[in-house]
Amino acid sequence: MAANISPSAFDKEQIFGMAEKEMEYRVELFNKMTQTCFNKCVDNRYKESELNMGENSCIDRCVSKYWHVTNLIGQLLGSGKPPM
Amino acid sequence: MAANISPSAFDKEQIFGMAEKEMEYRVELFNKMTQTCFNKCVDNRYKESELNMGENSCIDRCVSKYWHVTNLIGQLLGSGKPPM
Amino acid sequence: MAANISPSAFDKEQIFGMAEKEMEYRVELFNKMTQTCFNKCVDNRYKESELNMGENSCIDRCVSKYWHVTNLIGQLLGSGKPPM
Amino acid sequence: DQLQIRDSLRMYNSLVERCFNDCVDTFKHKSLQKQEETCVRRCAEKFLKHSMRVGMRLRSLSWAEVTGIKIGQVRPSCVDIVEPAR
Amino acid sequence: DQLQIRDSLRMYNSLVERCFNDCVDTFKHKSLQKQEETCVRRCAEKFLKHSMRVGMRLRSLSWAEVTGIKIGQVRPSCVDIVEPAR
Amino acid sequence: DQLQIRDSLRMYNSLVERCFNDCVDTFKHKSLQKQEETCVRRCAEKFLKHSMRVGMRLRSLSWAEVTGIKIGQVRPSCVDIVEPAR
Repeated sequence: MAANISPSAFDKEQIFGMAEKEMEYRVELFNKMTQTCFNKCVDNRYKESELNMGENSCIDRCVSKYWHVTNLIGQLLGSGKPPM
Repeated sequence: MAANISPSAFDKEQIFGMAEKEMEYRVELFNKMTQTCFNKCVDNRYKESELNMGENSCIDRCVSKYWHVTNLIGQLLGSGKPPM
Repeated sequence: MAANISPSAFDKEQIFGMAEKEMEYRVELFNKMTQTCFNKCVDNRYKESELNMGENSCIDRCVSKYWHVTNLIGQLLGSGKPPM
Repeated sequence: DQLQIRDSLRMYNSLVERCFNDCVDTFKHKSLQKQEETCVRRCAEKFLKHSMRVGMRLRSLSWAEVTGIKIGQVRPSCVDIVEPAR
Repeated sequence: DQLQIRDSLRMYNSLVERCFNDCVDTFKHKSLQKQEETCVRRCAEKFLKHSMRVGMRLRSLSWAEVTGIKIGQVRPSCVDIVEPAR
Repeated sequence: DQLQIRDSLRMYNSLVERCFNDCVDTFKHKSLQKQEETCVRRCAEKFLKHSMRVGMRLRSLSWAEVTGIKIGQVRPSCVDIVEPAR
């Protein structure tokens, strides 16, 4: 829909930088979620190398809840003004 | 005072890089200070969304003390040799 | 041995980027190792500013063990597929 | 400006991590419970207020002194050199 | 791609730090003891399995909603603009 | 060189955070108390000595082995290719 707009080199750089920042943000979100849910759900005595059923269902719920918290805070930050 | 020196492109890039690093450092200082003083001063049971008087005065003193520690360690590191 | 290969500008940039990433990785490894071994070996009541004999030998063993763990996990990750 | 965006996003991620850690501890349900949601809202609001207060206090302290280490002494002359060139 | 390498290396460093912290606590010996090595292996394997599961679950959730803050609304139009220019 | 500056500044920030956390716990006063200052000085000195010792020990271990993962195998040939081109 915006295909016939020809952005200047400056715009392109800005847009690319923006996309890169967002990618960084997503990777960080994934890393923090992974670390946090591991702390909350996985027994750190490591008696075996498999995740058991309890751990697996905890992880699924943890990801779901973490995602809800991300949305909730995003809404709080995003209402009217940019994040932060 | 150094206004009539014309720096080469290389110098400019170096200077710009330096300024950028220092900006990064300041942002990190702010973030670490914010996280640390929140941990030290704010009740994490979140019974209300306002900061109470005790928390506010704790935060002010925490910022002041954190800043003193930053200076103190800066002096230790900066005596004669660059930081680290 | 590969001295007479003339890499394109693109390759050079890629290679340089790769080397930079690896440098970053090494610095991070050093920082994490330093923080971790300080936590494990050094008394954080700071009764003196010197490391005592017990702390020094703990640090040496900690570095050695941390390095073994780095290798061990590197082998696990590196078997056949790239890290992660 | 882009640095600012990155730092906002980083702060956003830290805020989520903190409030999740402080407010969510049981995983019997897939969705956020009412009291968890209230806790997260308060946590985020409280942290943002705190963050603004820290920023305010920090600006009132002299930055020059904060960066009174060697690297800091490079900057003032940088400004002298770079500014007129624009 | 390079971002991916950096993130892999960062993940690698975090994994080492975590498994070292959880599995190594005595420093009477210079080399890793047998039960420490077993613990590290299980820790790393468990974390990788966990990490894959989180990635799988996360992909099944809508990214659009996750980035439903202001910055996220810039991206879709970015794609529209940038794609044809290639 | 600039990477070095950034890493020094990052280390500096971590050092401040650590010593503040370990040494400062009461907020009845606005300025650093005498025994807090002594604690911070010792903490910083001890950490720097520790950091130097870790660096020394780490250099004595083979880096080649440390980076004995796939990515590490790219580096030696990089040097071969890039060096003569300068």
